[in-house]
Amino acid sequence: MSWITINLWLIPAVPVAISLGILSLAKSRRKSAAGLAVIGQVIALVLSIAAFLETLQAPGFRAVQNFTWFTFGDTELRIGWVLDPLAAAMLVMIALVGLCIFIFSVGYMADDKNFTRFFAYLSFFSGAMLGVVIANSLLLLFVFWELVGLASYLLIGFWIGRPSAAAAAKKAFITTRIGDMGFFLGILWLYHSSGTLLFYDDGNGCLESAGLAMLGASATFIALLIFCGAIGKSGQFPLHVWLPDAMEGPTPVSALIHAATMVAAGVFLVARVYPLFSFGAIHGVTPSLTVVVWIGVTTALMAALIAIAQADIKRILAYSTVSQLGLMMVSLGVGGVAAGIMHLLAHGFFKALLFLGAGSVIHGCHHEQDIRKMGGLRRLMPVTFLTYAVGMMALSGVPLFFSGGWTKEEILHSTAHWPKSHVPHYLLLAGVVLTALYMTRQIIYVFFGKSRAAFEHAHESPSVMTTPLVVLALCAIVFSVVLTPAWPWLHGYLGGEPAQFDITRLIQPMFFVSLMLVAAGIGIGVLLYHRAGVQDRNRPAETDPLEYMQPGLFRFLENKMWLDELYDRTVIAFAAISARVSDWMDRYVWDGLVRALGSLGQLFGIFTRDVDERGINAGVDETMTGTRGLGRVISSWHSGQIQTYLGVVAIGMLALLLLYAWLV
Amino acid sequence: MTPTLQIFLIVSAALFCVGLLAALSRRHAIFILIGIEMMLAAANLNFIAFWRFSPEPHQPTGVMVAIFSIAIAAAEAAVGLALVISVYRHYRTTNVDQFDQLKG
Amino acid sequence: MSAAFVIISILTLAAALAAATLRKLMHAALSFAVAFVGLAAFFFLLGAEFVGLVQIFVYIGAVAVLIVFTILLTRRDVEKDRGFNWSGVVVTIAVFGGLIWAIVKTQSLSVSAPEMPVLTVKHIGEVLMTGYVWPLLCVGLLLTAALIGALILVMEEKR
Amino acid sequence: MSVSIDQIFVSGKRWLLSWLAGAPDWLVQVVSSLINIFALLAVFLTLFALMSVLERKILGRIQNRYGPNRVGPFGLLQPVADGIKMLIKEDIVPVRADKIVHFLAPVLIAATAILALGIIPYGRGMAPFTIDGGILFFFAVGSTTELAVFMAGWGSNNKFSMLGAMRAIAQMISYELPLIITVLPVVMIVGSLTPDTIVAAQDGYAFGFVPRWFVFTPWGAAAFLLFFVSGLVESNRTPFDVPEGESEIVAGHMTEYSGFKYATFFMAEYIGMFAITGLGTTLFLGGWHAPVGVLEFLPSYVWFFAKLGALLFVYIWLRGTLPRTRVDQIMNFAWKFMLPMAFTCIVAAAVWHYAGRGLRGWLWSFVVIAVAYTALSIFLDTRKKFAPRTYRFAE
Repeated sequence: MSWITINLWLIPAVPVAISLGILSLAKSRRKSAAGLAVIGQVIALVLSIAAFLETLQAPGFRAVQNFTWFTFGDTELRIGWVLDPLAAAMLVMIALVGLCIFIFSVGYMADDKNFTRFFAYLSFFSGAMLGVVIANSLLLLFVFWELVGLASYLLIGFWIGRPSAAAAAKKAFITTRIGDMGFFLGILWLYHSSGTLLFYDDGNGCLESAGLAMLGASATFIALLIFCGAIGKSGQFPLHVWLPDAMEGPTPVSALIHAATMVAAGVFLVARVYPLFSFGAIHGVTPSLTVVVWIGVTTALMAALIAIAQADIKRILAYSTVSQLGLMMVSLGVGGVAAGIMHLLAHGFFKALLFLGAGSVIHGCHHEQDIRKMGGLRRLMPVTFLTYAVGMMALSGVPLFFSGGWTKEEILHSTAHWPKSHVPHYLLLAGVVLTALYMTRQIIYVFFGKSRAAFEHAHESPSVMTTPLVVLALCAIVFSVVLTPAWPWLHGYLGGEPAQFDITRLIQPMFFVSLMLVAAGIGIGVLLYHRAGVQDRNRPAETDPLEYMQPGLFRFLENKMWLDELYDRTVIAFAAISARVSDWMDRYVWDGLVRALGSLGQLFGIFTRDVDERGINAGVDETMTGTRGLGRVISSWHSGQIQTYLGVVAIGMLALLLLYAWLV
Repeated sequence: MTPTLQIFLIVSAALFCVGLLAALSRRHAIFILIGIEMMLAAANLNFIAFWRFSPEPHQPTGVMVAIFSIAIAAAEAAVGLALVISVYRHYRTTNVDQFDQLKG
Repeated sequence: MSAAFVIISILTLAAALAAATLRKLMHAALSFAVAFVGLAAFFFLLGAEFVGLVQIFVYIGAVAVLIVFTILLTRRDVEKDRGFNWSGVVVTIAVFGGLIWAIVKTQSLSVSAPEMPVLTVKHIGEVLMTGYVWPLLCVGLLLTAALIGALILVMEEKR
Repeated sequence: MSVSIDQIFVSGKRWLLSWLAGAPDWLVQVVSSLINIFALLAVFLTLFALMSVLERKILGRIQNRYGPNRVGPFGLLQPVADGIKMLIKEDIVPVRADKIVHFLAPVLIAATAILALGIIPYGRGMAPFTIDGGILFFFAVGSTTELAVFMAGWGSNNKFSMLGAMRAIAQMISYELPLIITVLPVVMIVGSLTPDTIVAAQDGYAFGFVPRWFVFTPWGAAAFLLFFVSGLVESNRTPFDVPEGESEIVAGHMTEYSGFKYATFFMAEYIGMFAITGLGTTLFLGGWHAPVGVLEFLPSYVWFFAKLGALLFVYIWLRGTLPRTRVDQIMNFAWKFMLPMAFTCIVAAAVWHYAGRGLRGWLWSFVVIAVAYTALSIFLDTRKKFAPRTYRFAE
């Protein structure tokens, strides 16, 4: 047990403490607020790296630190924190990306009047997120999970002035709450059946053989309930609707929370409690995992399709996030845990990069978000363009140089060997094409061609914003070093076995397949959109080529497959009706009862009043007059004459003296 | 004749009574404070005397008490005089007969 | 010791009486100071040098000066002659009689001082810092509080 | 031989006392203290006379003119002439004055000033009165001066006197705190209130040549400077001579005094100055110790008076150099700078002690002092904020 493993709690504690500090600052102390937040993040990063180095010392390293939180009766509730490769890798990624985003937002939020509050929330979020990662107890994890949700709520609704932002915040909160309800039920069930919520407790944790054995068949249901939480948080299929709306928040928030870290928390959760999912697996397949796979596939494909038809630069990225998360889920479901987490990490980097790039674009275009109005920004903001291109290629999975490519290839690998069915595999291949397609569309719209709306005055962002972009771009590229099949170091690190170098494994059939797919996607994109926004023959400039070809389909996708409307018709309508019913009940049934009781009370009151006035008051009045007289007498003694008082004291002393003398 | 404890006590009693006189019979607030200080001092004299005449004078309990009471008397004088000044600012007099109402 | 005792006691009591009865407030205050010098002399006589010095230091250096300052600040009606409360005299004489009676009555008081080693400041300091450290701290707190209180009472507020 | 010279006064007194061998004990005591008192008065009244004329001459030099040079050789007999003049002047007492107080004030002030001299060791074994807790005695007596000044101001029923007295008392009280608190570190380090012990504690040389005087330690140096400034204020010298600022209030609390009473005030002031400087010498400058080992053959009292003279010269020098400060400046300086620095000195002394009184301690305490000083000098705001008067608990 080295220092860092014992004091792991410092990593989340520092940013949270700092955020409280910032909240206590005056609104005008902008510089100190930003400085504090960044410093906190730096500290967190340093500690995380220390923890990471700690985990390198042995393959499959795991350090657990448990303690009793409180005791009721004879049962005691224990929580703690765990440091293992999974946690360590997440820690470093979150802290690093967080740092970049903090610095970026110093520039992005420069002229916001609630600057300090923003940074307070931001570091609060980062603290909570780091807490989620290191928690070694499902309960503790849930607590941080909810804190993360709170932070996300606060930050989505950061610009309270806009009704849309408020609505989006509410939507996000409630939607995730639905998932968390399932999660909480899962926790209860788990505690009920295994008696512990600790993950690792030298043999007795709920993820270790003994604990699992206690669960037996219920493991599946528990796993599914917990998976509900994951669905809610990382926007999987039925509950994904909040994520695109969450883009109402400031762009750095979208980058940090709704791309890099929080939405990935669901994936992380599944990976964390993976033993619950894979318990009792017949060569790698359990019912719960199957559910995970199918939900993942659906999400991935659906989101990718919707993304094609979106016009808001951030919404496109949001949907791509959703689909990438689906991809990770699939990978987890088919047993490629390491692959999923690797993609999660890589995705953290390049998606944060893309969002920040989008932020920089929006900043440059004075908060215009519609890609159809942009264009030709390539010349105006070169740095943003280059970094954005890197992000785009990483996302669409161009192999060999970009981290995304390798991880995606790994995932495809693992899906290919899923014994149950090959449909997910093929669907994912289609997803890859779509990803490349919509990214190409976006980048062409934004950066190529000649600018449509008047954005000649669009400017490159200040260095405080571009530097993080460059850093993240480098991460997105350099990160791929540890991902290649030639030297799958990260894979080994996460899986707990050492990795050996073997160049021959670099090139495999899957490599060419994904290469072709990406090439296809980009090619189609270029074909479709190279003249986009340019006045084509009998196609007005602002209409999308796809829209021109397939209006119905485009409408369908553009409106997110009418899912929101569907929910409006079904869930919300039901809620509204039940509300109305209960309102009626309240108004007419219960209210009547209450009124009846009330009138009874009134009658009684009238009766007692008479008793009072006739009987009791008279007696009391007598007493009062007596007391008043007495009071008048006594108060006349209190003349306020100090010397009189002193004299009385002296006389009293004399009396005591005489008493003494008489007694002795 | 060497003075016994009794004589010291008598002196301090006299001092005490002089203080009491000042406190009881003078109208000026400051006189009352002076009187109180004198009474305290008389008490100190008692402490010291009892310490000196006690069977084991090597442990200076009485001295300690005297020191502390001197410190406290100093605090009391400071606050008292401050009160006199602010009362004077209010009533434009320091005659204690006229400080007989609480509302200011 | 006796001659010194007689002189000092006469001086002290006379000064105290003057302080209690003099018409002019300033003279009263000054004779108050004298009385306290006499008291300090008593302490010297009883071998409590330190207390005597502290007595002079605090009463002459601080309290007397405070009193004269107060007299100065409330000068407007200092010189006015004001009545003398004779009932107080009666009470005082009664108390004095009672005290004297009690003192004389108790036989155990007529003892003479035992031999004792001179009480050094070092010793006092040690005792103060070991056995009486809590009272010391409390007194420090009390003095601070008194200081602040007095300041606030007479403070000139800045607008 | 040098020893006999060193102890010449002590042995002389012993010789005088040997005349009444066999006399009752109290008589011997009385006589010996009388001898001490006479010696003190003789020495210091001469010193006072000398000082008064030297001051005028040095001031003259500083202001580029001859000082008094008519009476006697180099005007050395000037003080005698002044004394005679003072004696034969009429003693005016204002009609409205409070006669008794007016008369008592100079007596009291002179008495206290001379009393304070009593505890300073002027040479090896040459402290007139050795009280356990002599330092406390010094300050106890010194604090009585304020009362005397007040009596002077009040007694001579005159607004200039009153104002002067008020100013004098205000600044005396304010600077008494730093004065006493700067003495505390020495007392802490030595562990005694007896001047002899304090001097004895400064015996010997570090590295064989640096005397172990407290002024050579960082805290000691800082404390000495603070002490010196407070001493200046306590003896109402320029630049802190607002109480008798001729240009504002005629002569402060001495306005209504003339003739010999005035002379008494004058003397008392100088003697108070001697007392303060003597205490400073005792506490920080190693008392009667020689600065260099080889010069120890010179008798101890010579060294003491040499140091005293040096300090007095600095007093005169300052008076010739510096202008007068404003009252509020003096007060601000006392409460916002002197007091915190004095407390810092205590801390620094503690650090010095616990870091082993060596070079390490030296460095650490220096760091403490330096930090506190820079902090104060950066964050201090001594500007006077003028505002209308309102009271919270009155009117």
